[in-house]
Amino acid sequence: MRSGLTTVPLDVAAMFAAIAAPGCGAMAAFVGAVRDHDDGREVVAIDYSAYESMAAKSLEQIAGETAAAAPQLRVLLRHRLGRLAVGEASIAIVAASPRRDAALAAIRTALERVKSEAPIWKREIYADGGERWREDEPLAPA
Amino acid sequence: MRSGLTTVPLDVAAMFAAIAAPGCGAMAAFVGAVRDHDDGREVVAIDYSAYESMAAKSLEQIAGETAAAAPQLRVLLRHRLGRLAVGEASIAIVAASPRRDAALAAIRTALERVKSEAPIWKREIYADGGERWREDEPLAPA
Amino acid sequence: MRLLAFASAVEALGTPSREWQLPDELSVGDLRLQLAKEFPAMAPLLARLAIAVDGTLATTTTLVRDGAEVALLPPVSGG
Amino acid sequence: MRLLAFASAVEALGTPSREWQLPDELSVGDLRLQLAKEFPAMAPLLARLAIAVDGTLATTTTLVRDGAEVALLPPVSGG
Repeated sequence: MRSGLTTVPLDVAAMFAAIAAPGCGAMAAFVGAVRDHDDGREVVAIDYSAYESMAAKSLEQIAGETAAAAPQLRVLLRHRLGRLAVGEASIAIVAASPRRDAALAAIRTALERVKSEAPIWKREIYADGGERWREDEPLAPA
Repeated sequence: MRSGLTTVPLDVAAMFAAIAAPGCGAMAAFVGAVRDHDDGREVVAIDYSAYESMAAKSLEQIAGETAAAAPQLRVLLRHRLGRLAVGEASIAIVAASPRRDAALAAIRTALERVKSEAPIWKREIYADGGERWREDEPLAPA
Repeated sequence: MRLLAFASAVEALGTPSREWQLPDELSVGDLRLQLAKEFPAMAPLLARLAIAVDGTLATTTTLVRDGAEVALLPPVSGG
Repeated sequence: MRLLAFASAVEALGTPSREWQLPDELSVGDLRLQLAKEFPAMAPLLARLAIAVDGTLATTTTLVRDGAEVALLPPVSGG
């Protein structure tokens, strides 16, 4: 399994299995899911879209560079696109390492980088019928 | 699903499902698995044992107190006992929160507390036929 | 060049993708000025837009060749 | 009282669990002295052992009543 984009539901167990290694006793995961509210408005779904070719490269680069930060650290990072209902996962990041600190730091680092470096956008769909692009972070160079 | 001890394989996906909530967009997990080596010796399995009544209470208390640290934070924490082969998970901690920082901090906090507060021991079984209790952390009051 | 727009830039450009013929090779800085002229709805967005040329984030001095893929990228919100 | 041992304390006590009759209610501090006397194999471990009384970590002054469950707890290694 490679880091990148997908339109099907994210499977954290499969991602853990893909990075498990006999020398890695520590595994960490972060999963971002659609919340039912934002800024006080009730959210019913989010449409995720991306500049797909660039975002795919960006996710692979972030996973690769994050993994390179510590010996034997393994990182896998997948982002889902399309319309997601409340509770569905939009992003899953998993890391495996001989050391728990490295695994925990990796998921945080990768998440922060995705949020500013990957050309991915969400459009929130509200219960009141409104919709809105969220454009939060100026795109940063990798 | 409650925090505590189990003798059957840990299921992170089921634990995520158990703490998911429509208001919680951030979920984090830590999984500790049996490594194939320790201090340069090849490990083939680990026997986990516990002072079960006290450890069960301790895990529930750690999960509850960790969750109380932030609004809407939910934490579930399960430790497996018995003989585990290399790669099998001994502990799984999951957290869900409206905020990613709270979810990530929770799994780290709960993990550190388990390692010093829960009366649980591992006995490493080595490839060379030897065995050894690991007695690493003086038991700390909750 | 091929012009790609994303998120709120799609509405400003009126389409997610279009060909755009410009006389010469030009810098991304000059391209921004041309965009504001040709697509007035884009003008208020421009200060917030990042621009990628052939899939790589560009600076003001990056050159845009004929046939390049130029992407207009509002602030992002993945994760 | 019921004496429970875990990890390396099992070998030192010779069993994971046994009844142990002591004349009177005593403090955990005094209990440690009695343990060293009655189970010499336990003596070298005692400085590293935590002791729980009825499932709660005890201090030197905690009183051990007749019928209490007293657990001998080496440094732990869960996780």
